Amino acid sequence: MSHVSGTGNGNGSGNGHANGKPSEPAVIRLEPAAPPKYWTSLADLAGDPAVRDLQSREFRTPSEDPTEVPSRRDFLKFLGAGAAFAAAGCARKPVEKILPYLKAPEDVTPGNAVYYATTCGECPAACGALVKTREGRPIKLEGNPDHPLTQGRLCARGQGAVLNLYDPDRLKSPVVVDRATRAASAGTWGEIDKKAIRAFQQATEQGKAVVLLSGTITSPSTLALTHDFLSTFPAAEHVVYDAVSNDALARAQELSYGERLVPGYNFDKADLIISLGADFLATWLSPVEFARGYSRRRRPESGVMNRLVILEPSMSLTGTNADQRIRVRPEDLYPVAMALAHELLVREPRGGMAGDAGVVQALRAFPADGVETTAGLPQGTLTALANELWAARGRSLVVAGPQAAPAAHAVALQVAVNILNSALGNEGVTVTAATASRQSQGSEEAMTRLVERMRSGDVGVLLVQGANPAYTLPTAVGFAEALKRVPFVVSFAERLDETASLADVVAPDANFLESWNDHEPRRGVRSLTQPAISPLVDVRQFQESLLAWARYLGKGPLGASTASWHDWLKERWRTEVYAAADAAAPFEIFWEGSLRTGVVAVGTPAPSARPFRSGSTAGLPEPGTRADGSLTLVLYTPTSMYDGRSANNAWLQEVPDPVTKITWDNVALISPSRAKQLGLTGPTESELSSEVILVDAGHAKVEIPVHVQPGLHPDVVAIAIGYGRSAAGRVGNRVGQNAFMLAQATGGRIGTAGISVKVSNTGRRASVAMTQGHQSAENRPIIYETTFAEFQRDPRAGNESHGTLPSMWTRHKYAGHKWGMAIDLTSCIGCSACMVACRSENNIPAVGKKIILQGREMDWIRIDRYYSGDPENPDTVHQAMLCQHCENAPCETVCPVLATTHSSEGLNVQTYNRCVGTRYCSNNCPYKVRRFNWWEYSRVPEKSLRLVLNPDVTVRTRGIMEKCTMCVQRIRDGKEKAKALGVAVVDGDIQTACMQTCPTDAIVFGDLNDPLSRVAKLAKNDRGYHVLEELNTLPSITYQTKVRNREEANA
Amino acid sequence: MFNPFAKKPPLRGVLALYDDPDTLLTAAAQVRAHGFTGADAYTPYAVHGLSEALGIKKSWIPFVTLIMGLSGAGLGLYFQIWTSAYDWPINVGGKPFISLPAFIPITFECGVLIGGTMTLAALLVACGLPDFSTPVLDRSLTNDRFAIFIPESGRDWNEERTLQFLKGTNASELRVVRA
Amino acid sequence: MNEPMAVALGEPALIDSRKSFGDVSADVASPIEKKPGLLWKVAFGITLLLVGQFAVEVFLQLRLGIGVWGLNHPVGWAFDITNFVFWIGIGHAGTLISAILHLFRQRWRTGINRSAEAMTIFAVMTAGLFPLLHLGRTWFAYWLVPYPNWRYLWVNFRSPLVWDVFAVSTYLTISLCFWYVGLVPDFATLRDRSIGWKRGIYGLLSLGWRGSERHWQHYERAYMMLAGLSTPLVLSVHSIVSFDFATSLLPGWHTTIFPPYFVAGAIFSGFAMVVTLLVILRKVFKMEEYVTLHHLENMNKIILVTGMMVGYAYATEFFIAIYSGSQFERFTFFNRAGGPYAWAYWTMVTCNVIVPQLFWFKKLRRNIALMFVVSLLVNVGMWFERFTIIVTSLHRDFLPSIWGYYRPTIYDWSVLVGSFGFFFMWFLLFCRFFPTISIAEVKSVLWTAKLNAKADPKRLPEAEHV
Amino acid sequence: MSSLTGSRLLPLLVVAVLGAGAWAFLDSFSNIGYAPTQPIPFSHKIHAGTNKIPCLYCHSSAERSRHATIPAGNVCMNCHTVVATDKPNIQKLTSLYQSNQVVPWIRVHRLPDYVYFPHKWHVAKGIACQQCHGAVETMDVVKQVQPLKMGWCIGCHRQNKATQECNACHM
Repeated sequence: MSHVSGTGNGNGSGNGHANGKPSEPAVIRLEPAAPPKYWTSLADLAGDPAVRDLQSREFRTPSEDPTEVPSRRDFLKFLGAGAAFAAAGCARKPVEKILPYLKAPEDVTPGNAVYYATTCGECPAACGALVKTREGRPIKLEGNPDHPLTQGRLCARGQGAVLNLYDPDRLKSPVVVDRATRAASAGTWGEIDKKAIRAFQQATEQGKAVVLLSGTITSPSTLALTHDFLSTFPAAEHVVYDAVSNDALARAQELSYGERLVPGYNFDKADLIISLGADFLATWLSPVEFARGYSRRRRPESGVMNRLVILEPSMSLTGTNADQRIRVRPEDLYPVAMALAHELLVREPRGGMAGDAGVVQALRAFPADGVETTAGLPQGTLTALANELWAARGRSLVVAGPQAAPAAHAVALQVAVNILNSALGNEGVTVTAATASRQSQGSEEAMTRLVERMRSGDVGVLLVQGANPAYTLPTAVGFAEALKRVPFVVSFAERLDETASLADVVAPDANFLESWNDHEPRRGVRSLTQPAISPLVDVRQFQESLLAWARYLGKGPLGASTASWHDWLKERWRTEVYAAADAAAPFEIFWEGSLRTGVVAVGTPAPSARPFRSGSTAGLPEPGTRADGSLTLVLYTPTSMYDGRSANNAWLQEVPDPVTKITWDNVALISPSRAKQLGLTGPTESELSSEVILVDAGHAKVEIPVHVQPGLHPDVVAIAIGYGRSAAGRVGNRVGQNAFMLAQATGGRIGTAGISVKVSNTGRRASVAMTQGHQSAENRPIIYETTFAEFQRDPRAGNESHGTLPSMWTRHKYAGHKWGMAIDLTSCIGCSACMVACRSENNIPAVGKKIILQGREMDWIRIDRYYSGDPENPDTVHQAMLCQHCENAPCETVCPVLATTHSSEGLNVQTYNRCVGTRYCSNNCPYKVRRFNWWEYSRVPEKSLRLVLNPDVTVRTRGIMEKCTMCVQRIRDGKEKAKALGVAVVDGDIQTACMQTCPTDAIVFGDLNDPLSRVAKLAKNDRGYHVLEELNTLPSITYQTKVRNREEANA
Repeated sequence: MFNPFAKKPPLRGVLALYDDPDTLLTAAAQVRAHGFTGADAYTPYAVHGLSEALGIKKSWIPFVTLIMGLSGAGLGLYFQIWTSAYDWPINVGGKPFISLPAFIPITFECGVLIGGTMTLAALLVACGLPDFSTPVLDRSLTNDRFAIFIPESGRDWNEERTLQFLKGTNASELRVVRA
Repeated sequence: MNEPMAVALGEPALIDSRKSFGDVSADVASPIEKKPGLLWKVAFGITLLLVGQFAVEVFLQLRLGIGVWGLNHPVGWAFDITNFVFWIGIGHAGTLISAILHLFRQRWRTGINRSAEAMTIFAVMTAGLFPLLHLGRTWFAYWLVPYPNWRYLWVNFRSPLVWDVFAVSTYLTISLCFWYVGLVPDFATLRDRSIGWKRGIYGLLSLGWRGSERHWQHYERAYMMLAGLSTPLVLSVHSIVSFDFATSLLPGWHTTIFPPYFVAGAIFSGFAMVVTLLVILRKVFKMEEYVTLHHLENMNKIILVTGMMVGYAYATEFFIAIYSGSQFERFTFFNRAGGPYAWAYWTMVTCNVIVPQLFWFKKLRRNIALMFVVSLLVNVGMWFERFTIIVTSLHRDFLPSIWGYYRPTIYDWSVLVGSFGFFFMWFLLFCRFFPTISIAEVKSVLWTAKLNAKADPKRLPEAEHV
Repeated sequence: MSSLTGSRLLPLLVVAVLGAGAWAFLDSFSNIGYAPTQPIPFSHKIHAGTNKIPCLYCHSSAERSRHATIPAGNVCMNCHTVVATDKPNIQKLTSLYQSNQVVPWIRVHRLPDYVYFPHKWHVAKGIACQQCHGAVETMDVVKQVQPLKMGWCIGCHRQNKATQECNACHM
C-alpha cells in the first residue's frame, strides 16, 4: 500500500500503541556533547557503532527476541529518553531555550503533552498555531487561540501540515544534481557551500545577477535578511512568485489607490458580501480568518445575519455556502462588476463617486440590462443586487478572485471591485489598507520578466525558495528552458521537486516545525515560529544558509556577522518589535513571553478610506459580446491541495474535495446539462469510474476523467490545479493531472480562467475515488432548513423535530457529565478542517485511492454534502456527520461481545481490543459512521510516519471496528487537569479536535448536564434537532437548522 | 464411574427365535400370560405393542426431558440476568440491565439444549449403554429375525419346561443361553 | 394395532411388500459394503477440489484480512451472511422431516429422514463456518461464548449474534443427538452384517445395541422426546436467525413478519435441497424402491405450499412498505424491485414464486427431471432471497450520503463455491459410510406393507415401482 | 476390583490432565515470576530496601504522569559519582553515561498497548507501589508478582469501588 501513512505499529492481537519508535529524536540525544555543526544529524552518527547497535536493537522485530515485546518496551526507552532529550536540547550550540506555552506544564514529563506556540508554515496565510508535542515529537497542530486573526483555528491544510515533518520523502541531506544527466547524489554542507560561494563569486565577476526567486515571504525578518544578503552583490533581485497569485489584485490596488498592496478584508463587518469568483472560505488569501469573520456575522439568534451572494463560473466551496448563487462565465465577471457599478453610479447616481466623471465615463458602456443579456442572466438581477448593495453601503464587501477572470480582465475586474467598494463606502471599513495583508506578494509580471532575463543569460545565480515554478508555471512560459541558461541554480526545496531536480544543488530547508522565524500576515500582527523538534534529517534552514554564505563571502552587511539565524531574528525583534510593542518588561522577558503566546500585536494606524484615483479607470476593457456557448476553462484552487505544495501528504490527498467529494484525483467538472449534451455520466454511486475526456486548450492538452458537477455554468469546464506532480514523492506523484499546463501566459500575466477549450471523449475510463455518490437527501429527516425571514417570524421554522418520543424503557440516568455536541448547519461551510484534525488526533490511517475505491475510507467525521433544487444551480448543505453517541445506541445492542457500550457520561465507547469484527454495529448504525479496519493499516514500512501518532489513542489493528470517540482522550485529559487542580470541569476546557479547529464555530462540544454550557443551551434551542429523530436513538449530537438569508425557502 | 467394557453379570436363560413379528407378538402375549417374569424380546426394529404384550413398564425418560428442559431454561435465564445485571452491569444501548424480552431466545435454547442432551443421557442410562460386554445372542436379531428371551430366575426355574412352553409359541428355533 | 390406518387414508404403500426384512438390510448396507463406484469417486474428487480452494481462500483471508471480500462501508455483510442464512435454512428441512413429520406420524418420512437429517447436520456445519469466517478477528470467535475468563467479562445477551451462537450450537447438538439416536439400531445391524475391524467400528458406534425390547421401549420414548424438542427448536432457530435482521432498525430488515417468513423460506429451500439430493442418491445408489416417487411428490407439494407462503411474504412486505407510510421502508422496497440490485430481486421472485407453480400439476410433480431442475432453481432463488434482504437493505439505508454498491470479489465466489464443496463432501462421505436410509424404520413400514398386502392383496400391484 | 478402580481413575485422570493443561495454558499469559537479567544488575533490595530510597525519588513521573518511567542516567549519577564508584558495575554505568549512552534495561511489567494505566491516579489514591509490583525493596532482581490481567485490575477496582467503565482504561 503505497499511500498509507500516519499509522502505527499494531502487532498481533493487541493494538500497537501509538508510541512511535524512538528513531531519530532518541538518537539525536546520543550525540556527543559538542556536535560539529548547528544541527545534529543522523548521517554524522551513522558511523558510530554504539548508535548502530542501538538502532538495530530498537528496530528489532519481536520474533528475534522472545523476552521483548516491541512497541511498549521501546516506548519506555523513549520515555526515559524524553527527559534526557530535553537536556540534550539545551546542550545544543547555540544554547537556546524552547519555551512552553503559557498554560502548559513547566517541563517535559513523559506521558504529558507540551505545547509550543508557533506559526503554521503550510501556506503564506501564516495562521497562529500551537504544536502539541509528546516526548519531544510534534504530533498535532492546533490553532493558537491568542492569535488575533485566526483565533485558535486552522484549516484542513494546517491540520495536515504536521505530517509533512515526518514525510519519508524529504531530502535527508543536501543534494548535488548533475544537470546534464539530472542525476542527484547526496552531498555535504561543506560541498554545497563551496559550490555556492564559487558561483556567487563567478556571478559577481561576470557582472551577472544573483536572483532570489521565492514564494511570498511573510516574515519581515527573513525579508530583511534576504535584502541584506542580496545587497552583497552588485546586481541582485528578489522576485516573489506565487502559483496562486493575487498579483492582479495588488496591481489594481496600486492603480486605484496608489500603493501596491493586498488590503485587509473585514468580513466580520459586512452584512452583504458579494464575491465575484473569490473562494474566500477555502483558498483565497487567509481562508481561516475570512471564514471566522464571515461566520461571526452569521448567527441567526443574534438578530443580524449577513448575506452572501456569489457570482462564479465554477462551483466553489464559497459558492456552496452562498445565499444566492449566480452562474457567470469567467469572461462576464468583469462586465457584471462594471454593471453593478453602472447601476450605482450611472443609471441611478448614488453617493459621492457618482460625480467622478472618469469613473462614470468608464462605466457607460456597461448598462445592467445589456450585460445581463450578454451574460445570460435574468433581467433585473444586477439591478436588484445593486440596490441591495446600496442599502448595505458601508456594511458590505465586494471581493473578486484574482484568478477567476481571464488574464485580460484580471486587473480590470479588481478595479471594478475597487470602484464598487469605494462607491459604497466600504473602503476603510470592510477593506482596509491600514491592516494590509502580506500574505500574497507574488508578481506574475516580475516572474515572467525573470524568465526573460534568465533566457538572455543575465542571471548568474538563481536561488529558489518556497516556489516550484518548474511545476506551477505553464509550459508556454518556458521556465525550464530558461533555467538551463542560468549557470548556477540553488534550490532550497525540502524534497527533490520539479524545480529542485533542475538545480545544481539542493540545500534543503528545514520544516517550519524545526525552524525559527517570524511572520506578519497582516500589518500589526507579528507572530513567531519556534522549533518544536530538532531537524529529523540533515537539513539547514534557508536563512541559516544565507548567513553561512554571507559569512564565507565576507562582504556586505552580513559579511561580518557571526550571529546564528536565531540571534539575528531575536535582534530584529529587539530593535523592531520590542520597540514598537511598547512593553514595560525587559526584552528577555518580552521575548520569552512572545514565544509563549506566539504572537504580538503591534499598533497600526487607524483605518481610513483611501481616495479612489479616477485615472485608474482609463484603459479598462470594453464589454464583450454574448458567448456562443463554446466551452471555457476555469482552473480552480482546490481546498486540500492548494497549489500542490503538499501533494505528498496522504492526509490531504485523502480529504475529499468538499464540493465534489473526490479524493486522490483532480477531474474535469462539467455541468449536468453539458454532460447530457456530450453523453457523459461521470462517476456514480454504483460505478466509481468515469469517462476520460481530452481537454484541449490549443497550447496544451490533458486527458482527465470527467465529473458531472451541479452548479457549474454550462459553458464551463473546471479543473483543479495542484495535482499531477511528477516529483512530489511516493504519495503525491502521478496523482491526477497537472492543470497548470493549461494556463495561459499573456502579457506578463498568467491566465487561469476563460481559456477556450475543446473537449472530446477518449473512449477510455478511469477510476474516480468518490466518497459520496448520492447527492440528494431525498427529503428525509436529515436536513432541516429555513430562511432568515422565516426564522425571525418563528425560530422553530423548518424544524420538524418533535421532542421526546415514547419508549418501552425508562432512560438510564447520567448523574455526572453527559457529553454532547451541537453542530450548526448554518455555520458549517464544509471546509473539512475537522476531518484532518480528527485524523491527526485519532491516528486515523490514510488508506489510499485503491481502498477508497473499495468504499472503505476511514474518516471518523465526514462532511455530507447534499444538493437540493435545480440540479443546474442547486442549494447545498454541508453536514458534519460523526458518531451521534446515541443514548439508545443501536450499535451497542447488537454487539455480541460488549465491545461497544455506553459510558456513564453518555459516550458510546468502542473497546477496540474486545472487538471481534462482526460489523453488525455498522450495519445497524443508521448514520453509518463506524469504520472497519478491512486491512492491516497500521503496518507502515516508513518508520518516520509512526512518529506522528498520538500515544493517547490506540492504533487499531486489522479486523476491528472504530469510530468517533468524541476524543475521549481529550475528555480524560480535561477531567484529569481539573481533578489535579481540584476544580470542576468548566465549559470550554475540553474541546474535541474537530471543535477545536472549526473556523466557523459550527461544532460545539460540552456537558449537556451543565445547564450553563453552550452545548446544553444549543441542544434546547429552537433550531435544534436530531438527525433521523423518529428512530428514537436519542443522539447526543444536536444539529441546528440551516438558515439561508434570502426570500424564498428554495430559490 | 461407568465402564462400558466392564463385564456384566452372565446371561442365562432360554432364547426363542421367530421369523415374523406377528408370531412374536402372539408369543409375547403367551409368555406374559404364562407368568414368566423378566422376559425380554429382541427385534430389529421397534415392534409396536410388544412392550404391552410383555408387560414392560412405560419409560420414565419424558420426565427427565421435562425436568431437565425446565431447569435448563431456568438456569439459562438466571445466568443471563446474573451476568447482565448483577455481576457486571453495563449500559448497552440504553436498554435496562434486565432486558427480559432479549433474554427469551437464549432461555429457550438453553431449555432445549439441556433437555435434549439429558434425554440422550437418560436413554443411555436407562438402557445401560454403551454396553459392549453383553453378547450378541444372534446376528440375525438386528436383521430379519425376532426373539424372546426368558432369563433364568429363582429356585423354581425349570429350563425344560420353559423350552417346552416356547416350542408351543411357534418359535422357529430354541436356544439355551449360557453366556 | 392402528398401522393399517394409512391404508384407510388411501396412502399408497410406502414400500414394496415383497421385500423381506433381510432385503432392506442388504439394500441399504450395499453402498457401504461395496467398493465405491466411479461416479462417487469423481464427485468426491470435485468436492475435495472445492474444499481445497476454500481452504486456500480461508488461509489468505485470515492472513490478509476481510478486505479480500468485496464488502465496503455501507455493506458490512453480503455473501458471508447470505451463505450462513442459506445453509441454516437448508438444514431446516431435515429436522422438519425427521421431527415434525414424526410427530404427525407421517410414515412416508421413513424413506427420506436419514439423509435429510444428515443434510441438516452438514448444512448446519457449513452454515456454522460463516459466523466464524465473517469475523474480522476469527481467532477471537470464542469470545462470543460466555465462559468464565480472566477479563471478568461476559457477553451481550441482547445481541442476536449471541442468540445465534446458542441457537446454532443447540441446533447442531440436538440434531446430532437425534440423528445419532436414529442411527444406533442401524449401526447394530451393520455391525452384525460385518466382520473384522469394520465390525469393531460399527460395534463401537452402535454402543452395544442389542435390540432388546426394554431398550426399544426407552428408545421410542426418547426419540419422541427429541422429536418434540426439535420441532420448536427448528422453528426457533430460523426465527432467531431472522432476528439478526428483524431486531435491527434497518429498513428492509426491521420487519415483524421475518420469523414465519424465514421459517417458511427455510423449509422451502430445505425441501428443495432434499429433492436435489434424493434424486441423485436414489439413482446413484439404486434406492428407487425406498425413496419412491410418492416421497418426492409429497415433498414437491410442500415446496409448492412453502413457495407460496414465501411469495405471500414478499407481497406482504411490499404492502406494508407502502401502507406503513414510512418513507424509508417504501424506498427500500422500491429500491429492491427497481434499484441497482433489481436483477437479484427478480431472480428471487422468478425462482421462488413463479417456478414452483409448475407443481400444481401432478404430472409435473412426478417428473424426476423437472423436479430436479425446479429444486435447483428454488435453491438459487432462496440464495438470492437472502442476498436481496441483506445487500439491498444495506447498500441504501437511511443517509443517502453513504449509499454504495457491493461487488463480490473472487474471494466471495470462492467462499460460496467452497461452501457447496464442503457440504457435498460430507454428504458423499455419509452416503459411503452411513446407512442412508433408516433400516429399522423402513422395516417398521415394511411390516405395515406386509400387513396391508395380507389384508388386501389387490392393493399390491398399486405399490410404486419406479 | 482392580478393573473397576481403574475405570474410575482413568476419567478422573483425563479430567485432571486436561484441567492442568488448560490452567498452564492460561497461566502462561500472565508472566508471573518473570525476572529478566538486567544489563546492569541493579538491586532494588540495596537501594529501596537497605538504603530506603523512596520509590518516587527515581520513578518521579509516577506522581505526575501515566508513566512511572525508568530514571534517566543523570538520576543514577546523582549518587554514583561518589557512591560505590569502585564497583565494576558502577564503573560500567559511569562509562555508559559518560559516552552518552543509556542502560538498555529490560522491561519487567508490561500492560498491553490498548490499556491506559495512569500511575498518577493510583499514586494519588495512596495505593502502595508494592500492591502491584510486589515487595520490590526485597528483590535483588525485580520480578513480576501479580498477573497484571484485566480481571486482576477489575477485582481491585470492584473492591475499592473504583471505576469499571470500559473507556477508563481502553481508548
